This record gives sequence, C-alpha cells and structure tokens, in this order.
Amino acid sequence: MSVKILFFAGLREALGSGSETLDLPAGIATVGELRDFLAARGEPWSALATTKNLRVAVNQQMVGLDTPVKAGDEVAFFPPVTGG
Amino acid sequence: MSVKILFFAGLREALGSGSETLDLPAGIATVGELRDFLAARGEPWSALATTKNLRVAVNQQMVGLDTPVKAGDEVAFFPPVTGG
Amino acid sequence: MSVSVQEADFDAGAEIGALSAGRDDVGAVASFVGLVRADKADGETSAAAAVKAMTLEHYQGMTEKALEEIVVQAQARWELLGVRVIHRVGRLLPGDRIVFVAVASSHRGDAFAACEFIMDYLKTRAPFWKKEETLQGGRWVDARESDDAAAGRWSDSK
Amino acid sequence: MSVSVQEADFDAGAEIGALSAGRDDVGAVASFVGLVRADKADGETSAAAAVKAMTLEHYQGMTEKALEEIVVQAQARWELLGVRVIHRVGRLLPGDRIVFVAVASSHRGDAFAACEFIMDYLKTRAPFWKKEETLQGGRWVDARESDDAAAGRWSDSK
Repeated sequence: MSVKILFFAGLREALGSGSETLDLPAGIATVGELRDFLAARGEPWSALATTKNLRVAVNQQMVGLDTPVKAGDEVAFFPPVTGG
Repeated sequence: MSVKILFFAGLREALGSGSETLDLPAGIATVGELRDFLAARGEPWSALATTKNLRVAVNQQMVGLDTPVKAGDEVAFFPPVTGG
Repeated sequence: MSVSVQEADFDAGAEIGALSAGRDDVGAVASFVGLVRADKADGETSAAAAVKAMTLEHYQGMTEKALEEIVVQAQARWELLGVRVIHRVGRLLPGDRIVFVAVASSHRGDAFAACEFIMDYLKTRAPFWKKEETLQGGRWVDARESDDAAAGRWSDSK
Repeated sequence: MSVSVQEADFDAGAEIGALSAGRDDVGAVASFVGLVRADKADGETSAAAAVKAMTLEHYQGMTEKALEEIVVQAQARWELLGVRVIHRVGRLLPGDRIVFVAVASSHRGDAFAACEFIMDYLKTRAPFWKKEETLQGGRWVDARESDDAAAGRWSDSK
C-alpha cells in the first residue's frame, strides 16, 4: 500500500505537480516527516519546507504536522486557504 | 385654510373614516388639542383618546402631542406601526 | 438608492443582479426577502388561529419618505455602492413575499450590516400596519417589543 | 441543505425562491452574493495592478465536505429551515459572481446571523485558493488577517 499525496495552489505550481503516489518510505511515521522527506529531494521540493504556514490534510481533514501517516492515506499539502 | 386629517389602520376602521378636511377650530394650537377636539365628538371618535400609544405625524413627520398645528397642515393619527 | 412601495411582487434575482450589473467594484451584495408565515397569532394555539391572509396598509408619501431616510442613514454609517428596498402593500397570503432589501458594497461586512440595519428599522419605524386574518376573524397586529429591541441595538454604535 | 462547488454561474433569484417554495413557515431568507472586484492588489497603486481575472482552485471532496460542515454548525447554532451554498471555481472575470449563500428561517435574526456566519467561515476555513491576474502577471493571494478576525468573532458566543 502507498500514500497518495496532493499539492494545491502556489505549492502545486512551484512543484510542477498536483499529485503523486508514493510507497511510504520506512521510518516515516508522521506527515511532518513525510514533508521533510519530500523537501529533502532538493529544488523545487524544498518549497515544502519554505512555504509560509504550510497546511496539511490527512484524508481530507486538516491536521497538525505531528499527525501519524499510514499506508492508504490521502495526504494534501497546501498554503493557507484564501476563500471565495 | 383648513387642516387635512388622516387616520390609519385600526383607528381608521374604528372611526369608519380614512381622512377628513376640517377648518381649524379657534383655540386649537397643538395636535394634542386637535385630538381632544375630535375625541370630544363622542363615539366612535373617543377612540382617539383611548387608542394605546397613539402616534401623530404632522406633514409626514412623527411628532409629539405638544407640536403646534396650523392651517394647511396634514395631520395623521395612527396606532404604533407594525412593520412588514 | 431606490425605494418602492407597491402591490406587485418582485424578482429578487433581477434586483440583486441590477446592483452589480455593468460595474466591477461591487464585491458583495447582501439581501433579504421577508415572507408571510402561516403562524398562529401570539398566544394562540388552535388551528383556527393560523394566519390565512395578511393585509398591509401604508401612509402613502410618508412611508416612502421614511424608507428613504433609513437608506440615507445606512449610507452614512457604511460604505455602500447601492441599495434597493421594495415593500409590498395590500392583501398577501402565506408564502407571499412582503419585503426585499439588497445592499451592494465592496466588502461583505458593510453589506450585511447595512442590510440588517435597514430591515430592523423598517420593522419598527416605517409606517406600515399589518392586519392578520384567521378563521376567527381579522385583527390588527400589535407592535412587537422584540422588533423595538432589534432596532434599538443600532442606536449606540456601529 | 445543499452545497455545490461548480464552474457554472448560478441564479440567485431561483435559489432564494426555492428555499421558500411550497411552504408557509419561512418568514425570512437572508442571502449573499460575492463578486470579483477589479481592485488593485494590496499596496499597489498603478493601473497595471488592477485585477483582470481570478482563478479559484479547490480540493475536490474536501472542499464540499468543509462547506457541509460549516452548514451543519450553522444549523446547530440557529433555527434554520433551509440553507443553500454555491461556490464557483475556475477562471472568473471582474463582475462575475463567485459565491452564493442563502439561509431560510422563521425569523430574520437567525437567517442573517447564519448567513454571515457561513460566509465568514467560508472565507477562512474552506479549501479555496485564489490567483489574481493583473497586467503585471499572476499571483496567489495571501490569506487575509481581516478574514480570520471576522471568523474568530463567532468562536466565543452567538
């Protein structure tokens, strides 16, 4: 089982990607660790570490970076929402 | 010159009259005195004295009973408004 | 600003659309539609007390002037780009529209506040009288203290 | 309760009418239409900074769920008889409608409060992102503190 990762708005544009599917690497237990893993790929992925007030949702619920992540989850990273 | 007198809503129905034109009787200087003059006609006009919270407008502006009335004025008596 | 007192029904969508048509500075249109409810009169419980119809009376000339004054007050308090007020008179049935207020502004806070302000004043200050018909007969509605309280909250500050 | 996220425009009058159609217990429908303004971006003064278009992005699934949660919260706080929320996504031009919220209730106080509550939350909590296009290019809008403040005022009490 893998995790589905989604990116939105300015972050999606910076990464040049709206989504990817990833086999959850060993040792990654939280969404914060998942973010660090992706950011460590270097440019442009470091945007995940530098985006101000980065938000995370797991299975479409907003969560904190210390939230556990497990195979089968849908994890979304995005900047603060700006409404309608 | 005369005064035009208007009645609205429940008061209009009680009096059986929506308006009348009256030569302002001598000695009547305020809308309160005008009301007393009309109420003194007896039934059904005494409703002008017994209507709870009777409101008065002179020339389409809400006023108090001590407001002067003069020939040419439009004086309206009505119960408290009840909105839309 | 446009105020109408009329027997005819109105088209809320057309009125809302007209407030922003052809312009690009309106960010918010708050609006309100009031309708006749088939409620029982206060304190009544029997089915015969349900409102079957309502007749609205106004003071032609003064009523329009009162509505325009309310709108001018709202325009002085908030940054508004357009206001539309329509109030129906005559005999109306449950489910019928009675009143429409729409306020356009750059920002939603001003639009909402002005729309509610106009409605609150309109329910207390404008010369309208309501007569309700039930199976028990017709009766003129008494002024409601809750409406006075709603209007009173605007008197101290924004 | 009905929530839609869609590219298509909406008909505010038809939506308002639908909330009271065929019933006689709705006394009040408060509604709001949000539109795209051609304002200059914050801090900008040149004509080239005027907004020429706006693109709204959402998180399909989560956004609808967030809007439904907001409506459920409103229904818990106030006595409501119907709620309709429509939010558009995609590319919109100045003057275009973006968002619609309408709330039906027996009484106007509940309808106004719930409508403004839903709008305030919608501007802060629902997953939408706005990109503005000016002659200087496109840029993603930053979250606004004034919107956070507007939503925050609901947290203490009614």
